[in-house]
Amino acid sequence: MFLRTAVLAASTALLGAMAQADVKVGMITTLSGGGAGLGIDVRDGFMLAVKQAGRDDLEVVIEDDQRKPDVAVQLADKMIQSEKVDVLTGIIWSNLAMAVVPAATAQGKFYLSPNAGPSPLAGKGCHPNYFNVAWQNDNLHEAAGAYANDAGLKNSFILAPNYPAGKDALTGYKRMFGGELAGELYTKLGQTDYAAEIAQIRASGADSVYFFLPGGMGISFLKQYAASGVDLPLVGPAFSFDQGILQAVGDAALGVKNTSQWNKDIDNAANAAFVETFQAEYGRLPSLYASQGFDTANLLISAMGKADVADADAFRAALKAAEFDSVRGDFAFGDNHHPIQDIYVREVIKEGDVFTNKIIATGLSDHADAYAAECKM
Amino acid sequence: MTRETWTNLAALAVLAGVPLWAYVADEPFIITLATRAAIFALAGVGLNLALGLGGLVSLGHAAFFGIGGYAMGILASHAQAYAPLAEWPFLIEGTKSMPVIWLVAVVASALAALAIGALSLRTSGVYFIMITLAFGQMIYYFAISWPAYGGEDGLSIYVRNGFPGLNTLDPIQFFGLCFAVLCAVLVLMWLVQNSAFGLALSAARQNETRVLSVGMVPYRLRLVAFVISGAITGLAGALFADLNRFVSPTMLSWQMSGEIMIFIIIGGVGRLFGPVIGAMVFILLEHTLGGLSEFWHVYLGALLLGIVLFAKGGVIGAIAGREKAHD
Amino acid sequence: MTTLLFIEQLLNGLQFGVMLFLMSAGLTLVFGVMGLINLAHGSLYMIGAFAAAAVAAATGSFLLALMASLAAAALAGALIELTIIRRLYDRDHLDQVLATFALILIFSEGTRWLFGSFPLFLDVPAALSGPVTLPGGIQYPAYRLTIILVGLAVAVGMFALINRTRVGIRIRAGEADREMIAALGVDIAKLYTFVFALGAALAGFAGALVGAIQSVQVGMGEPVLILAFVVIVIGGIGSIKGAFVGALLVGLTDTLGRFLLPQMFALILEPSAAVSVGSALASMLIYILMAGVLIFRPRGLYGVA
Amino acid sequence: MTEVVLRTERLFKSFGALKATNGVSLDLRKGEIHALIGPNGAGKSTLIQQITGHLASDSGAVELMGTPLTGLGPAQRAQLGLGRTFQISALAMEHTVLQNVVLGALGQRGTVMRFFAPVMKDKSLLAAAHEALAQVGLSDFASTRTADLSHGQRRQLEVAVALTLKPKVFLMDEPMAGLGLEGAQQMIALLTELRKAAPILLIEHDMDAVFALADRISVLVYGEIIATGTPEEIKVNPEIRRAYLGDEVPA
Repeated sequence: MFLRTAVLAASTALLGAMAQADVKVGMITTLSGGGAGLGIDVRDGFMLAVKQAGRDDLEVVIEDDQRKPDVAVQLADKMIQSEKVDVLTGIIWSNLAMAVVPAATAQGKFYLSPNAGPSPLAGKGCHPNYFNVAWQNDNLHEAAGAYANDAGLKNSFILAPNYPAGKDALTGYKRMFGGELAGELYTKLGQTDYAAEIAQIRASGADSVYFFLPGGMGISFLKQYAASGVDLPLVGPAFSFDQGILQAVGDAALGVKNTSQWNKDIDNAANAAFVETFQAEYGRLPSLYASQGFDTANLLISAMGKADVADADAFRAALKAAEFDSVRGDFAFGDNHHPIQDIYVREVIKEGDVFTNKIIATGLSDHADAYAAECKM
Repeated sequence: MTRETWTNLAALAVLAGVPLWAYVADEPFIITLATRAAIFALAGVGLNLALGLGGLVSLGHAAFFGIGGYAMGILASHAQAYAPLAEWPFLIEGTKSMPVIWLVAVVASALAALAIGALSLRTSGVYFIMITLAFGQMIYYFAISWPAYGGEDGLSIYVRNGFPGLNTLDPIQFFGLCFAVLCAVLVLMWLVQNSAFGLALSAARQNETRVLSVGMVPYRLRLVAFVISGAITGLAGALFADLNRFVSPTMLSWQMSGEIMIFIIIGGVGRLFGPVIGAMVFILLEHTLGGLSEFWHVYLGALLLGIVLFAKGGVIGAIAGREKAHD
Repeated sequence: MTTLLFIEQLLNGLQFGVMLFLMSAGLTLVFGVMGLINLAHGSLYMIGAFAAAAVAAATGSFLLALMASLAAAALAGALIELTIIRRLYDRDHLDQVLATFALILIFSEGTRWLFGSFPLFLDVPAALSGPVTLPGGIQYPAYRLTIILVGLAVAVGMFALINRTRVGIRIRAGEADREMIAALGVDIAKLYTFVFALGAALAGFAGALVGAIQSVQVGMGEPVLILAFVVIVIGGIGSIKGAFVGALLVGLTDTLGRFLLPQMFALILEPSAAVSVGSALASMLIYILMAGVLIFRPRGLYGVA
Repeated sequence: MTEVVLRTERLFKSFGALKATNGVSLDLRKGEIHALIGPNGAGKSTLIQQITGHLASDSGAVELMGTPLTGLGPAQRAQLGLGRTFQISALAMEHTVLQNVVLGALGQRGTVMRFFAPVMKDKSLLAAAHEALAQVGLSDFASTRTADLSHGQRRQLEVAVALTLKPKVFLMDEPMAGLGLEGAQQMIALLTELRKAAPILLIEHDMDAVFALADRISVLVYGEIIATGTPEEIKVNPEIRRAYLGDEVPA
């Protein structure tokens, strides 16, 4: 009996939906294995916005890519071929995005990136149907370089893992940083012991350290750096100071400056509501990734209000307009469909028992990325 | 015909039939899944020569799978960018032609297998397992940190490579191609199993002293088996990269080696069709269990454990019973 | 490059090596006595770290956390030995590899299920949190120095256990001839459970020690596991002494390689290329070391021919 | 003087302080069975392994038909004509009896790197294999799985495989071990035939068989040959009676 009712309800819903221009979203994100925390945050942020919008003409299909590029490609094929989605989103990692996005946009689907922003997709490989709602990969690093100048730092030691995003990161920092480099190091991806690097930092005579070590690598580095007795000021991008991992770093992160386009204390109504409802819904503080997922969904919903997804040109224009209340405050797309936004400098503080971030300055205002000029679109 | 033969034919019929049905029913994704199964099966058939017939437990076959993938990625990316691979000592152009890519993939992975095998086969047993694993890791880290071909980001190919007379972008045609390659390799493996070489290789697995005392060198037999095995897995890698139109170091990771081994164990070790059935079951599990729970690896692990502990012959063993002696 | 920096890097290599020894001692012991190759050893390392993090969070005591890591890993070890591993002793290596690979899947996702997807917090005890000044003016983290000392103490303890105690005699007898010790009236099943739990406890202990300066997260065990494999292949499988020498060799090679190679390439290449090539080569260096050892000694440095 | 087929020249081999082979020189002549006897631990197996190349000698030389074998591995020595049977059966147990013998024939032909032609349909290999099986009396068991053979049949199969190699010399390590009376009789009859094909260096504990078969006997004690002679000479040698044979010698 129950089953029959459910089927009936489903078919009614289907009928109802078919009357309107339905938008089907395929979310491919990392929900199992290493790095699942990021995907879960993006998904939760996205689904919170979907729930708040309460639209029954928006359907989201979610699949786990296990952080494997080949799985992500298969899922994209599945979503395009079998689920017939209109919009794809959700990918966390640049290498997965590089595997999925070009083929998806070439097949006429829209792709909204809630996290990864590899430089080829911002420059020569840009596409009208690709919108990045987070940042271009270099952005936060550029802001860190700019902040280092403002803070009067003259001689930085910089390090990142030896992989493309790591190289982009240090390139981004160097693009803005006006001082000297006391040293530049590339570590092994997934490395967990940084004693050798810290020894070199100590010996280098630098006046500051910039590092890009996402996930567990950053946790390890911060703890080991704090224990080493080297007390040069540390600067990093938000990825190593996110809500999800700060608790695992503990006191070692206190006072460290990091750059981010979002923080929970950004003062606008959308953000305040977001932080409050996210906590109420999931019982934890939202992270940077959750905010990006939330914005991505709201961007999509704003476009749905203005155009029919079947009319690709109109829908694209509606997306480009980006008329939604971003939790970051001002948000606009540049010509290459990447954000133009403020990037802030945050400091890690302790609120009661919880480690979190506080904005202390603006690193770059209305910042666009360095690859926009290469984009012919 | 034996029950095993019937099982094998049934497996081929299912593998070919499902995508045909999907084609009629307009479910292109099912075709993609079947293609994935066929390619994984091919990789497993390659490993099975070393593992099943030769008794060489290689935990580094992802290296050859990945090298095959990179052969495709590198050649196609150069062709895509109209930039030659090398201009000196003579001009080498990239290519988008599958037959050429396959040849390069086979040769490159065979050479890698020759180098890795020559060193690793000096050892045996558990040393061999660990050394192949370590060599696999070495190539993995090389691929991640070498910037020329995308490092960890990998390489994307925007259009699938071409095969004379076929539209490879059409899922069913590309499936047909992969299926044909799989069948051709299966025939080849069947011949090898029953050849002089196959007899000697399998005797070397059972009793090394015996083979030595009839004047054959087990090391040489194993090295040849390892090279052929690596070459076939490399060919599968090239196809896999073409299926995804993408290659990255993930194809080289040690978990990939473990998965290829899982195909064999699910189907049945040393059986010609073991990897074929194993890969089909694996794909099926991945998509049914994966849909049930985020934590589907727990169930996969439990299932695998059950097969290893209680159903040693895998699926074929359960259906066809103990392997009978060849004659 | 100063001498001080070089000495500090030597210490770092030593500390890394000692840590690897804790990990590989159990692995090599289990192989030596039971002939079992255990891929799930890395999971036991992870279990130790998670147990320590959970207990440290609940009690605030690092010492209790360490004890919890020993207990949890030993318990998990004994549990899987009794239920699963003992069925594998008579199987071939292929079955062992697959079954323990399956255990990794179960342990990793099971841990994520219990503890969630985010890394846990585990910090060094306050007393050891800062640097100490060594003779010659080297500033070195007190905790790392402690790891070196604790690791060396464990190494000495292992040698004493194997060479000076009744259990050790049985373990050595078991390595030589399984049937013989059964004939001596030793309960071989209990001995095996003990050895496996001991190896597990060592791995869990290493996980907790290292977890305090690294990140306690799912999947932390596998990279270390592969390094431990390299260590015992170099040292000779089954040899505790080999594991010790191999661990120090790998620890020093890796640390000094990361430090020196980019600088060496800087002499012949332009800086960014040198960093890139040097780092790429450094990440492969220990595997090259392993290949080199095997060319001359296919059974490792202290392996039995 | 009859032609010498196999000769060892002052072979030495030590394991640590233990001198397992201590200056052994012996020869094997055309058409003869030369038995090597001695107490357990005398170094018989070590010596055989040095001859076959499984163990490298510390010093000394092995010559086959005047060709020195120094530096050659067991496979190469087998190809040159050393046919060996093992104390503990060394057979491919999952293969059929016929497959084991074909493997030998294949080794003799030296064309193992053939990947496509079905080996079990090769007429000349099959002919050689069946001939060897007939010689040892295993023709009826050609398609039996080797693991299903009785102990004695496995011994016979070992000999059959050695036969397919068309060896210049047989090296037999305790072919009678574990055989019943009847089996031993059959084996003695078989070896008597075999010596016509190639001389046999026989290691055996069964003294009845040794004295029934051997043309010459060498006694190995602590890695040294203390005497070589005809069965009659050995029987009456008082030193040997005391040192080794005791009352085992048939009167």
